[in-house]
Amino acid sequence: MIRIQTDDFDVGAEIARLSSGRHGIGGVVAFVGLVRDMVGERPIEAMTLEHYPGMSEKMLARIEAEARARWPLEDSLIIHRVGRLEPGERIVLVITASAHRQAAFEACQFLIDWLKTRAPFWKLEETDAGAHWVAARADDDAAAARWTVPPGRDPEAAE
Amino acid sequence: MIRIQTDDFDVGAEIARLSSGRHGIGGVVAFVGLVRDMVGERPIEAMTLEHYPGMSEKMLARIEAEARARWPLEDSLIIHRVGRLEPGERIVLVITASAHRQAAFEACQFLIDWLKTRAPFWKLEETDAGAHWVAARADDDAAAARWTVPPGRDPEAAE
Amino acid sequence: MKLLYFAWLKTMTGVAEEEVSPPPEVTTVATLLDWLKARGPGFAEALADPAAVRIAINQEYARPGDPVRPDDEVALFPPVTGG
Amino acid sequence: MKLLYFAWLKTMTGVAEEEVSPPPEVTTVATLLDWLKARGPGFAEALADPAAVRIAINQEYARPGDPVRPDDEVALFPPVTGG
Repeated sequence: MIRIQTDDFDVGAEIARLSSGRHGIGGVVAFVGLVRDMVGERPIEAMTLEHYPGMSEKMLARIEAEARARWPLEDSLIIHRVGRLEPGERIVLVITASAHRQAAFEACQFLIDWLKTRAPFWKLEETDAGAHWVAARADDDAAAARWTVPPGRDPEAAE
Repeated sequence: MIRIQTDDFDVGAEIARLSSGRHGIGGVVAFVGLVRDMVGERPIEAMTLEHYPGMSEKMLARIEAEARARWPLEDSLIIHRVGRLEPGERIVLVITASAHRQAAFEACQFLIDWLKTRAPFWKLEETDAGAHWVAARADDDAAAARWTVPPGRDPEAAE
Repeated sequence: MKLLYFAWLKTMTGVAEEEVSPPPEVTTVATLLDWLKARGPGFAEALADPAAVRIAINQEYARPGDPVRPDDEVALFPPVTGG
Repeated sequence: MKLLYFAWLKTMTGVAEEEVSPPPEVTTVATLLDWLKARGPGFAEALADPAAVRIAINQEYARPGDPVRPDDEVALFPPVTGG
């Protein structure tokens, strides 16, 4: 399941909802992304997450479907917040559940790696030197590139 | 921090406690291990976790210290339950927090892989055919072996 | 044709969303970008480095040679930075 | 010397914890195991396959050649299966 929302989410409740009554699940992996207070040497006052409504939902759903096709997951969840967030606030939640932990770990990393390079969200950081759009990170591209895709199955055909 | 307890734990509360007010944390990874309802073809009625009091705390603390030495973690937590647990119940929680997600993912996997092969806990499964001690899994050994250790730094000197 | 701009492409062009009717020679992503660049300094600057701009046609990532049609929704945005 | 048994080593020997005074020739893990095996069929069976038994001396994993001393706490258990 995927959700894009301005409201915060409850990590424990989401893990419980996803795993409750499903006793084939042996391992759940959750990733929570948080707003940090510094970018390099400069303190961040806040961050605004913008997205492309319609395409962002579509890409998250496709990334999730890809993970479900690659790993034997019992369930999965992606929640991404949009709007203005302050340091320490939660931005994103990815949960994967599987019979065995290895599949859950790999699928969770895959989901956040691909989300970070393919889902149309952008961060505007506010610092004492003004607001600026965050630049894409080369190491995020490298992380996503680990998950080699068979030809014709890449959800982002252009890259 | 490490805890061994019979009581259940609250995953959301533990993640919040570990990350609250620490705005250098950009990513938190949590692993929750659950009691499954089947072992092969046979339904499990319950599972009893036994441990070696004293040594289990010592090994968990040492495994955690090793992870903190290898990865730049802002914080970490291991909770392992003991006693009788039914399918769907939580057994173990591992949380890692770091500025960047890669360190948090790797350290979390390292912790659960090493815990599963080095911390003195044992599972007694109850099925309709009686109770039996779970055998160690070769794939757990293989998972732990991924984290190659420099000579003289292995926390389990005998293996 | 509906155009959408996100992040600094929106800031630099000053446009979030617009309806345009490009001339008949605009048949691909590449020719659309060339036409847009000629619309003014904000557009020229925003689209100066094609490698810094991602294009989606009807919410699917597209390449420079992909065709664009009058009823398409075309979005222009920088590499994504969510998560 | 204090001996502790866990999991099926406890079940098969019928002992969870005991105080023993091995003879002077018991100086290592290996000689301790040989002495224990001679104590009865439960012990002989439980310790038949040395590869299936883990030993900790004073809560540290130990090897067959490691020394054991009269005031040690020696634990015998199968490969661990927690997590």
